[in-house]
Amino acid sequence: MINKVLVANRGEVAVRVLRTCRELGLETVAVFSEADREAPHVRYADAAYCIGPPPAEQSYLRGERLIRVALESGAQAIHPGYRFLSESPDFARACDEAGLIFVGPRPETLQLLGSRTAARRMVRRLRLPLLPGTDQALDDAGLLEAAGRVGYPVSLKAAGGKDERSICSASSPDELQAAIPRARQEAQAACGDDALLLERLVENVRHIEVQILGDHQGRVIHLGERECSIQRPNQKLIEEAPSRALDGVLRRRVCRAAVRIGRAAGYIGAGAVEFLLDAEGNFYFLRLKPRLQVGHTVTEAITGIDIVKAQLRIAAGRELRYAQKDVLPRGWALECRILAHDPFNNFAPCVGHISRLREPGGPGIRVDSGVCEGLTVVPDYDPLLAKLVAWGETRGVAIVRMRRVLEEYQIVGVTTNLELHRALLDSHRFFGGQFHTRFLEEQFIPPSSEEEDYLAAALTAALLDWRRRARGREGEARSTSRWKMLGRWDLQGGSR
Amino acid sequence: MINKVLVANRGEVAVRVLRTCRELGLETVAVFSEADREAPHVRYADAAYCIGPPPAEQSYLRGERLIRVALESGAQAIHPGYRFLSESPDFARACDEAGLIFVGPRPETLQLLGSRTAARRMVRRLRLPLLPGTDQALDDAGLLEAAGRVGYPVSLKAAGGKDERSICSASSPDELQAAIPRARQEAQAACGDDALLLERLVENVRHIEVQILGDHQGRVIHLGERECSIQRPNQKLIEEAPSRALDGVLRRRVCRAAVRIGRAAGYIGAGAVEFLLDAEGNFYFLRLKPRLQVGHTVTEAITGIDIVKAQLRIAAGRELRYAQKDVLPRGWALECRILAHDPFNNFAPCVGHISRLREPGGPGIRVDSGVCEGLTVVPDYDPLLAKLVAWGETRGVAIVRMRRVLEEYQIVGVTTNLELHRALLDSHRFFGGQFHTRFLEEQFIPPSSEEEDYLAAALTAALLDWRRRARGREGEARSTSRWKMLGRWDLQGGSR
Amino acid sequence: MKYQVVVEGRTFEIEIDAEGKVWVDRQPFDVDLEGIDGLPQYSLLVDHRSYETHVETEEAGECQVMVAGRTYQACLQSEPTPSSEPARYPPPSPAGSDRVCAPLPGLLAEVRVVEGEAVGQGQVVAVLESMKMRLELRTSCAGAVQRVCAAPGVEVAQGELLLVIGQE
Amino acid sequence: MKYQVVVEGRTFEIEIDAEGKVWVDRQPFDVDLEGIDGLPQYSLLVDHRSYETHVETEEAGECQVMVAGRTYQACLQSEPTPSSEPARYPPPSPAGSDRVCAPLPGLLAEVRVVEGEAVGQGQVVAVLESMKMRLELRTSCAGAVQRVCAAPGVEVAQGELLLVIGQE
Repeated sequence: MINKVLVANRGEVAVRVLRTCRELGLETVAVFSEADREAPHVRYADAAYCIGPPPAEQSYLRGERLIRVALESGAQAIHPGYRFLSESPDFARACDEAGLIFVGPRPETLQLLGSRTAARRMVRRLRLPLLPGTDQALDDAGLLEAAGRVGYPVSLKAAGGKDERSICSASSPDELQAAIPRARQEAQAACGDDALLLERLVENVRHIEVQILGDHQGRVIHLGERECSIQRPNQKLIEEAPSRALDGVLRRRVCRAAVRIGRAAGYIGAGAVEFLLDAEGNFYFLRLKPRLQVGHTVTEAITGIDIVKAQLRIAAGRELRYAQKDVLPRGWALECRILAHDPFNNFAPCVGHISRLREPGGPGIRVDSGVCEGLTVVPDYDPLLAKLVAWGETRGVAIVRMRRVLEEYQIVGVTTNLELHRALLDSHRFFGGQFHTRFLEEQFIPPSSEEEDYLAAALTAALLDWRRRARGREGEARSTSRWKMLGRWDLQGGSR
Repeated sequence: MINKVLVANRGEVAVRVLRTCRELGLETVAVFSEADREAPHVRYADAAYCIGPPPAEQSYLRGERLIRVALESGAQAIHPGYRFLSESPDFARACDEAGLIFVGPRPETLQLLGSRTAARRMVRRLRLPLLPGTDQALDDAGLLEAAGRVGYPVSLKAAGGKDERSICSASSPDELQAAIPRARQEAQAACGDDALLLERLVENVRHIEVQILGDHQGRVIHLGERECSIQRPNQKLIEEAPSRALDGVLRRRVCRAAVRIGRAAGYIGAGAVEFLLDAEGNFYFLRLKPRLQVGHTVTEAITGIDIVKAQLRIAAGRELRYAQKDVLPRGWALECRILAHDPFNNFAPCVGHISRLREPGGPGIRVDSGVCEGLTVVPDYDPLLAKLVAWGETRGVAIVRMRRVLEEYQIVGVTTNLELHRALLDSHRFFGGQFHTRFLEEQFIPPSSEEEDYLAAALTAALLDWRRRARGREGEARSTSRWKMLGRWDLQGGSR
Repeated sequence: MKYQVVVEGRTFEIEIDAEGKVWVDRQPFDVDLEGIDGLPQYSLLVDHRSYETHVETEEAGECQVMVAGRTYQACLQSEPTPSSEPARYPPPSPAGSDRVCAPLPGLLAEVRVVEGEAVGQGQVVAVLESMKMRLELRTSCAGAVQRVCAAPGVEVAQGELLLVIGQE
Repeated sequence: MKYQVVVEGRTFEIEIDAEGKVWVDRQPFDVDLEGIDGLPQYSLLVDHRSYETHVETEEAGECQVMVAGRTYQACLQSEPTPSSEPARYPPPSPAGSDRVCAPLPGLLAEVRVVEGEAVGQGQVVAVLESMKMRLELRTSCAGAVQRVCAAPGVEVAQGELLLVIGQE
């Protein structure tokens, strides 16, 4: 029985989880680093505990401290959100040992899925498609031999790494031989282990993932797929559900494969099975992300299912309230991630004080925000400020809605990628659904301003100056209300 | 062909219509009275024209001026929103004559539906249930005779009036005889005509309305029903779709009746057929509201259909893109109207400067707002500030979501009915769906505060005072950031 | 610094020492108030309970504070502690004893106890009418009423001693 | 009052008379700027076109203005008109003639016309490099180049006369 939940995260995902907890009537405990004292999730929760200094290693990643706070505050469960400790078998195990419910899969499942080689072997046993490659770490000679069998180009990956990123690629034996020593160094640096494996490099691919839910009773269902091909290395920008790249037949195949993988892993909770899809309609297992995904909102928008609620119900031991036939997606949904970074300056993270925030609304729109007016965006964490979700009866409607709300959204004081999103959604290739994972790198053209907007800026500046002078002559107190004065004060000294 | 639309309204409905126009790629023209220069709809539109002084009679109700602005600005169509000129056959006719498209039914339809007696006769010809009563205005003797036939209690209504409100009721011939002269006076004052008709007074009723859409090709479909029994005289507070009061059989009967009425009226555009439903499951035609309804959002939430978009498509002459079988409602939706009035002071309208506004978000939530931070709420118009819509898989989920977002919503500077909504949604009878149109008057119990909130207020006051003194001692400049100073400045002189 | 804060009829005695430690009605509380930069809005943690408060107006001794969507009127009386200037209120009573004073000027509407009567901690012993509010005055400790210094129906000055509670 | 406003390389000559009437590059515009109370945010109507602008920072002669989600840097030079003090800029030219002056001090990078050449209204006649920006200087009327007063490659002072355009 769960009455109180500790949310071991920050930002928009903490608020997301807290919202569903509140709807379920659960009491909530937030944690915060010293940099996050003012953050919305602290104010949203029923109780809040400081867990350390700003660096995540000293706060949000300190499992033993989180467990102590959970016990002290009387929480029975810990929801890890995403990132931070959400995929840590050690933390899940420590929760078990402390008598706390970890909202996620079993520690053994996390262990299995955290190993690229183990996950590949599991999927191979199911006879489901994998990227041609090696299921175990190999020595240099082994890698060269395997590359000959798999076919060039190939990419080298850290065997101990969790993400799908390749360290480097090679299109001939000579290139591969030259690349191996450097790759071993990078793997050692990144995950403390220089073991490498090798996979065929498939180009012009799309990133498809299938949302799954599994319960303690052994049932696994899927909630359809998402596509998140609009991405930079390690940073997705736009997700959508369903995917334009799948027809009915292929969708059934991919989703069934995801459910079989989930069952084989004994999966409990919400997860996403990730695949690469090539231009010929072949799909390849990439990994099973054993946690809530950032893009879960688009699946919620088309299915109507609250995935966080499902997670909490499953964690409490209850069985899934949906059979596969109850999952009836409707329409199309897009999610734009609003990030504090500067697309026109090599995506450098940005910080600043949000002096003004206006979030959009109206039909078909959901805003999941982790910030508020008055907040200072700090450099210590992920730059994700908020997620904007647009639903429409068709993909076209979802796109024009998203385009509308990207214009409504107003964030003053910190640079964001709102403009990049506007440009992406204006692109014909995005509208046509013709893109792949390197679309952003290859296709993005910075938009140009409307000519008349320059005039609007010029007139604002001139009229403000003129009025200030006019007021100076007339005597300020008489001619302006108190609110006008406040406005002016803000204007002269207030923002940024 | 429509390229540019003038929206002849203000507040949240103007923004609502402008949003869909923008999604459709239509250019937009807003109009504003001198009191609304700062209003969000002015900033949202592509162009904006001042149409006169604050009183609606001198601005938003001046049809000839609106038509002139439409012609001057190059708009081809006028969307009237609701209230103001939306039900005026004269205005619709004047638009026709000026070569403009009035987004709504034909002038003759408005004329027919504006007459209670004509509408009753039309529905009687269809052999659909009407409240027992008279289909035409009667003299005093006729009213007394009719009351005997209809059965007491009865209510007297103005024959020329448009709304369903009864002027007074009588439960015996003596009471009726005494009431008639007064009722004639009131009818004369309200609609310039002392003609009266009489209907059976049915008690313990619920208010059900069916959303219909009709196109120029003669097709009429329905989008299911709404219930709006939580109301004060002339002011609805909560709407929901579907209604708890209908089972499948009754729903089909009511919705089919609505479609037949729409067809008989030759209805074009979006409208709502209103019925009273008594405790025995009998329903009675009340009227056909020939315009967009405030509560259209709940129908949009469960059907996924953008009703304003449907209106504009129909107005452009295109046929309905939905057949009846395409309308597949899902889940449950509630709408709370956020009004600037004081439920604890006889619902007196409130004005004020919105110094702080935080709108809620997250899964299943839609906010349709007509206000923004910095806006002054003026006394000249309807007190509707915004509409909050919560969708859930079930009615229970929609209610707990709404309860959550009523807490998230923050409006500082003007008194609203947020607290009343919180109390209503907490009520067991509301949760159970057991209510009728007098629920609010009879059942409402003002909520009490949490004891700990008093302490929070006390501590905030004490600590602020203590800090100010401490800073005074330490030297202010050193100890606080610039932002803290702005905060303090606001705090001392800024708000309200 | 010692405050007597009256929030819509409820009286809180709040003491804040030089380090910012807080006592409410002589109980220590772990209190942290953090302003949201640029706004008259605060995150308040009271023994880890989280509140968001919004100060609508603030004038000498009076503060309108919104908590959970409701606006509360808080009236503040303060005295420094420790202090070299003469205190307007009596110093904190010894443990197990209490001096009940009028937090505001007003009409003493009721005295609910008699001399010698045993009272519990937090018991309402008198009611003061002030600023259109009825303020319930409570004891901060259990004990016995040693003295009743004012009679119901009389106007009392701010800080005037009304009752003395001592140990039984 | 007469302003020369440079927004990211585009120069606007804005004149505002005592009643607040506005001319942009000598064309009359119906302009209404309304502040949203309490915020550095404005509703701007230009011949009924509606804009929302937000002033992020404002310092002497420089203003950061957000329009449609983008921030623009606006540099402002002003002179009173009519004025008793000696004008830093020449007075408005007669109809059909124009005096092109440097709105800011900088390097005259290009002169794109020669004396006697016919020019159209709004034509770029010279380019000034100033504050890391390239400012295109345009004519405000059609005519012929009567005089070129400065050569490319030289530093010019603010307000310095560069070209004179006369009627053909």
